[in-house]
Amino acid sequence: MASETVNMPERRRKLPSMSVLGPVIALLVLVAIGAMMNPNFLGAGNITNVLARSAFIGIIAVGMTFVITAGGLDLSVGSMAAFIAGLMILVMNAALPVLGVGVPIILLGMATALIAGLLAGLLNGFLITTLGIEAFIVTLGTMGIYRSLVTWLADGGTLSLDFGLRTFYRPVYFDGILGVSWPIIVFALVVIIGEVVMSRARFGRHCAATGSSEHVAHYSNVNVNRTRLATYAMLGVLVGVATIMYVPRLGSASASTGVLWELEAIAAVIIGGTVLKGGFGRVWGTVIGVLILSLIDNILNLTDLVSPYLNGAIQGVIIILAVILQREAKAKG
Amino acid sequence: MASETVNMPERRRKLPSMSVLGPVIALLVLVAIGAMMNPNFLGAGNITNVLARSAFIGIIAVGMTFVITAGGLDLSVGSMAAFIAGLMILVMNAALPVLGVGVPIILLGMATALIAGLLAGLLNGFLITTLGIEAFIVTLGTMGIYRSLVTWLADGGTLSLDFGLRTFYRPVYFDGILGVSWPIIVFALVVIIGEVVMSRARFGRHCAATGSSEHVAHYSNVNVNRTRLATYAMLGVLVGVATIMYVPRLGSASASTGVLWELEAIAAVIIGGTVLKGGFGRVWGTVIGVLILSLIDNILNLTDLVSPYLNGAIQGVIIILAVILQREAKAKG
Amino acid sequence: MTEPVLSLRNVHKSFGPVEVLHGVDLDIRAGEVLALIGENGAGKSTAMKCLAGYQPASSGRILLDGEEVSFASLHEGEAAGIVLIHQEFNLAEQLTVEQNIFLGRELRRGLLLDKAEMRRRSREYLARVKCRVDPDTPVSKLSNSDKQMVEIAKALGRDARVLIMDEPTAVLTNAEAAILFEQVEALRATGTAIVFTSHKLGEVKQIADRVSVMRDGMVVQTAPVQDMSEDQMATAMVGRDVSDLYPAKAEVAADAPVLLRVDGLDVPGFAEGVSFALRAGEILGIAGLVGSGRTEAMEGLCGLRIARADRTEIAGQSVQIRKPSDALRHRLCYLTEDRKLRGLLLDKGMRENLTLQALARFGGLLIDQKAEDAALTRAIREFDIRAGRRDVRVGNLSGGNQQKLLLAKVMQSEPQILIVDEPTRGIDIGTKQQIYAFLSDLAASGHGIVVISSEMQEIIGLANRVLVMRQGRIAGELAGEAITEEAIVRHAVGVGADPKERAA
Amino acid sequence: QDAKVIGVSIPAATHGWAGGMNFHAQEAVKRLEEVYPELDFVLATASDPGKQVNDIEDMVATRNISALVVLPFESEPLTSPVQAVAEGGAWVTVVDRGLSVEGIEDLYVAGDNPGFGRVSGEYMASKMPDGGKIVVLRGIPTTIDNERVAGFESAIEGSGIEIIDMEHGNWNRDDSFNVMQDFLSKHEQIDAVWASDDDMAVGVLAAIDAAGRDDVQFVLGGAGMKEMVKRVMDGDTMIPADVTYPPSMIATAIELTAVGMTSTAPVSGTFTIGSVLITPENAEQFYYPDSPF
Ligand SMILES: Nc1ncnc2c1ncn2[C@@H]1O[C@H](COP(=O)(O)OP(=O)(O)OP(=O)(O)O)[C@@H](O)[C@H]1O
Ligand SMILES: Nc1ncnc2c1ncn2[C@@H]1O[C@H](COP(=O)(O)OP(=O)(O)OP(=O)(O)O)[C@@H](O)[C@H]1O
Ligand SMILES: [Mg+2]
Ligand SMILES: [Mg+2]
Repeated sequence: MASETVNMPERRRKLPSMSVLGPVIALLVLVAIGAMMNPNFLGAGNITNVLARSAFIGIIAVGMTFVITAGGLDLSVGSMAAFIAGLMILVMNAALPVLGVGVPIILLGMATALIAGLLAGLLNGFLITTLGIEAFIVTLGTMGIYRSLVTWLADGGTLSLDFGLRTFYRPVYFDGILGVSWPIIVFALVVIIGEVVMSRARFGRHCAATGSSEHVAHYSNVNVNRTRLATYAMLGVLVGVATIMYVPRLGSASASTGVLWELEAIAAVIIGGTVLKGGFGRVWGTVIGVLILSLIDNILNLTDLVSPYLNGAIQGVIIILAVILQREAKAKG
Repeated sequence: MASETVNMPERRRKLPSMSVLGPVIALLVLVAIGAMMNPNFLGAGNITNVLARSAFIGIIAVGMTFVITAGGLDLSVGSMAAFIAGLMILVMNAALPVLGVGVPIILLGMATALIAGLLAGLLNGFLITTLGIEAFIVTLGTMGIYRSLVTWLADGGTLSLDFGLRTFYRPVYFDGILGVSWPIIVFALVVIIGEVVMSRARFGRHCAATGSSEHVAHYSNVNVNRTRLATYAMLGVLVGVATIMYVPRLGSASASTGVLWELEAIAAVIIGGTVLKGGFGRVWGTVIGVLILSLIDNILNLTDLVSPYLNGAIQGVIIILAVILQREAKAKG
Repeated sequence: MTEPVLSLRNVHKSFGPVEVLHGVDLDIRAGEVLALIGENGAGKSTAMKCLAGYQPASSGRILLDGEEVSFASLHEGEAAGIVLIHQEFNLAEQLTVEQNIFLGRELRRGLLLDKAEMRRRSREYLARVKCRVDPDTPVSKLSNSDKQMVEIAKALGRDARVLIMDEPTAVLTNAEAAILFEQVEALRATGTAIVFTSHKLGEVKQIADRVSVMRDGMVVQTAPVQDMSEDQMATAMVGRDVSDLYPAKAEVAADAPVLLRVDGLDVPGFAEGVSFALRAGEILGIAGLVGSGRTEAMEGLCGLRIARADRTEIAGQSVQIRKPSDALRHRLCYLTEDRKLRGLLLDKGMRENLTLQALARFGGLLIDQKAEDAALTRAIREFDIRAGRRDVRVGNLSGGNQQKLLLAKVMQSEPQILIVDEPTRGIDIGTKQQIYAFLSDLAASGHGIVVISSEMQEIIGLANRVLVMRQGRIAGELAGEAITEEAIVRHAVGVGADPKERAA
Repeated sequence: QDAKVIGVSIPAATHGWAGGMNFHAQEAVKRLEEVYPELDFVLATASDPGKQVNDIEDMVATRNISALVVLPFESEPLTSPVQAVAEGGAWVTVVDRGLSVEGIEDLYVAGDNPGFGRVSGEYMASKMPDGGKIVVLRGIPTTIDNERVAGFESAIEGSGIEIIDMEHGNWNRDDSFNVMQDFLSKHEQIDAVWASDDDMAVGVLAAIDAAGRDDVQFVLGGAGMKEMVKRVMDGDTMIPADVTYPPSMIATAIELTAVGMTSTAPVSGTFTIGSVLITPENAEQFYYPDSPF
């Protein structure tokens, strides 16, 4: 009978499939191209720059991976980041006369960002799960709302952190430990925790089950609504974390902060191999997606082969190619 | 056993469900608000304006309804419209010395738009169906590509139709038959044909089947790939049609033409009750969605009660409310 | 003897490295019903898919009217008049019944669809199988048995020369199956060639002309149906004797503690005033016609759908069960009747599915994958799950093996009270025997078990006590010797009641 | 008697300068509504040219405007619609960007984009008499940006100044920060930066700071953002000067239009608001601490 073959767990080490290798190869090709085009590309400075600036989108994209895996979507993250940044700046500026420049005021700002993120995420999640409105519509709506609110808070202009405070807060973006700057460290932590949660914790399983089939998940004792809500809340908090890293960089927020971050984050998630319709997600893939997107920009800036008008076209082509690499091979394997 | 009762179909007329009434009610409420705020709101001039300007997004949204119903998505339509407009203008300007101002050159322009639209749609469709890449990624990529190309064609500036030509072409937007302007007529035609195709033609059913379950459709002899491809091609052609109406209105194309049209079109489709994950679509709903979106803008221009910075927030709230109306009631009914 | 219409010759089929058909030969003749029987995973569905051109064979030949064919696309199979009814439903959930029946071959008048005609014909096909659903109902709103009838109606509409049915009766009641068989008789009389599979050997005996037995991807025996008794068929399939299908019923001690007591359970729209008690060591059957609300009542009890009860007691304690986790906390578990829509994540592996419901038992903060693997190994052994490879997508398991996995999944929560809804749907007779033994042992070790089944024999063979439901209410209770088919049917339809009330 | 309605149509506040312009427009409307009770204002902000045309149509159809003050998102697409308004008998004031057909507007309050580029270029040339290597950050690809860059390039011609790199920073702080970081990785020696806009200058300065590079002698922004004017005033060597492109020109235009509607004073014609170089000497005149920009 056939059952004997079953109990022989496959221990043969096989080559990882192309769906796994695809994004990695795309990334390596980009690195190779960059290195060929410009000798400074692999310099510590450039690498730090690219990683640090990837951190914002990256941290958000990790949260987005969970949302998408659980069958959701969030278009509001870019506006939410702008709004939270604006709020954080306002709160810190307002508290300055009382608290003065120092660690407490920074902590206050950070707490503001995290709480605002959590609340914003919960709001999205509530509308989507409890009221049962399509995620696309809810987050398109909140996207408009947050974008408007930050414009209004800034009176159409730019909200700037008090200059003294900025100088004090700046190291949070630019300094770090052992030459690794804070955004990179935080990004790495978020990724590691995210990857572990996704692949080894109950919550990750529940997300995948919810995205794969809501019904089956419900019948398997997964609280579908709570899982969904949690992914949005988590994404909100991560937007807060990203904002905490973002504000010290330029110390300002305006209506143009975070524009199109949502598309970039979603693109990174999908380039990384997460399925847009839900049910399957991988955090490490998302990281590769984010790096691919950042590198494209970086390489385009470091070379002047093409008219800058065409940057967008090249970006588009590379994004499609990166995913073809992965899918084509998949079809074969 | 009970087989005798079999042939007694239910003939009791029931009230249309709230999923049908929802969008209609939302639209009526908006109209009522508008009429209350300004006596000119229901004037012929304003109604013509609103309908005519809804035509662009509307025509595109009808195509988008098919794409989404068949389980797809197209983020590239806005950029595609900009690119096609640019191309059309270039072609017409170039042909001007040969053809002179007259009907032939207008027809040439129109043919350019339709063919370019068809090709662009086929390209998206090919990448999505034949190569099997996620629609989100493909159309995000082509969105960047077309946007770049139009910037490049325009050399970073604006492509303008020759002034003489523009005067000749203008009536295509502003004139019409019996006081109904062309965009409205074309929009109405597209909607009627779209509605008939969706609900009464084989193609509409195949779209719904494909979106509902690719497997089932495949096993039932529906050519899934061809159906999908056709939806993208159709959307491309409709983008061409929309552009034909758009160019005489503004006589120019630039990098900022058609920005965010894709989001607006998708939002209209979903507000209208089409399911984002595919399997069910209704064209008339999309029209209501488009009108709701246009009216929000129009009404916001009627008053200056709120800071213009907050327009986006009001839009967002109304969009969410319009959909809540529909879903809430659905849950009950 | 007539020439075969359709034949398989030495057909092999592999999925990746795993070969599941090792040289199958089959002949299908016009005006004849061939039953294909075999254990779960023997390759019946796969062979049928090769016949219909849904899956290309890896090697071997397919002969149509003696000519070798290779169906390049599904369309050619259909064009040749070969129609397959899948084991798993093949209906687009969001489309209506009529849209599904005519999917891929819509009737048109001019450019537009001829909806009136399609609706008329849909009604006609549905009437032929005595199914009373409205053609405009979305399929997602149908019960499983109605879906199956719609599938059959869909096939009837295709004027098949060869009709292939993969376990058509698994989700049907006896009455519905009888209606189906009337249609099969009629088709046979008009010269249609028919192949079907079933794990209900009584049906095979009743309707088939010839029987082919498959084992491990090969046809091991083909014989006219008169030449084989049910027992012989079972033995040929399983390779051992399965005459004692049901284990001996153990007496429930009169002083056995009551594990579960339900008082006045209402599930709005489905069930009303359901009250019963379940003792430790008892197997309680719930019988009734399809649509009598058995499933909904039990789902309501387990917090899976909105319900309220006057009082629910578990092990003597009054409890509130509002959501599935409440039920699980009290070690009350429900096995769904719908493995595809509610039971298993078809695009995930066996391991993820097995542990999903009881994930908290596998590790603390992080999931202990070793423990999961061990549990899978145990489940595969205990429930005899046959999969080509351990990491197979659950959707690619054979139907019966999915059902076994589902049972294994529910058992991971170690329930004290187990409610199983159609537990042996699609399971071969050998495994059925094992599952019955398993349930019986479970009861003997002090658990309480509720069995919902539309298979009368199963209820009679297993249950110590039977509740019969009718129109959402408990219409009667039978115990011991009183449990007979006739008594159950009488309660189920309501004695002397108007037959129209069925499935109201 | 019905109040006369003046419609104001401007691009939305999507970057710093536009934000400042939005602010000045709203302030002007608020102030003028008090000064002239017989006037009513309607202000609409548009995120793209199509929306701006919609806004103008709405003002005509539903608000029956007697005058239109428009800062065209782009010249070409707005030309015909504004022409239609003018033909309908309303007063038209065009601000900043001229329409592509002359003579439509009654009043033109013009900014000078080529002039902006030229003043910037001339300052660069004077600051670096021996020439040098500079990088340029451009705005969002538009005609405005093209005109500025063209003006700048022609002004530095022959001065020995070499533009070694040019990229779009989209009038955005974050984008220009990234671009400048990459320029700094790419080029060993950058003598100066023409950021062409004060928002972009903020990003550029942050990038230079972070890289700790001291080869960059100065950064020239533009538009007259208050923080930048302050730094010029304080004698910051990295920001030795700024070039105005005052967002307040919209207020001037609205005010002139209001005057035109309420009195017989002759306000038609063209008012060009030239770009002026802000240096530590004159900075004080350009410093408005209360403006958001
Ligand atoms: N697409 C597939 N990929 C991998 N393995 C498959 C696939 N389809 C079927 N199999 C394997 O082929 C074997 C035979 O499956 P098949 O469905 O034909 O069994 P069956 O005889 O119909 O069983 P059942 O009575 O349970 O329905 C099983 O081991 C199954 O796991
Ligand atoms: N998803 C659904 N939507 C609407 N009605 C449904 C749905 N599922 C089932 N029904 C209807 O509810 C009634 C009860 O169905 P169900 O088949 O679950 O009853 P049951 O007593 O459990 O029978 P069985 O278990 O034999 O199928 C039937 O009339 C059925 O048609
Ligand atoms: Mg099978
Ligand atoms: Mg049931």
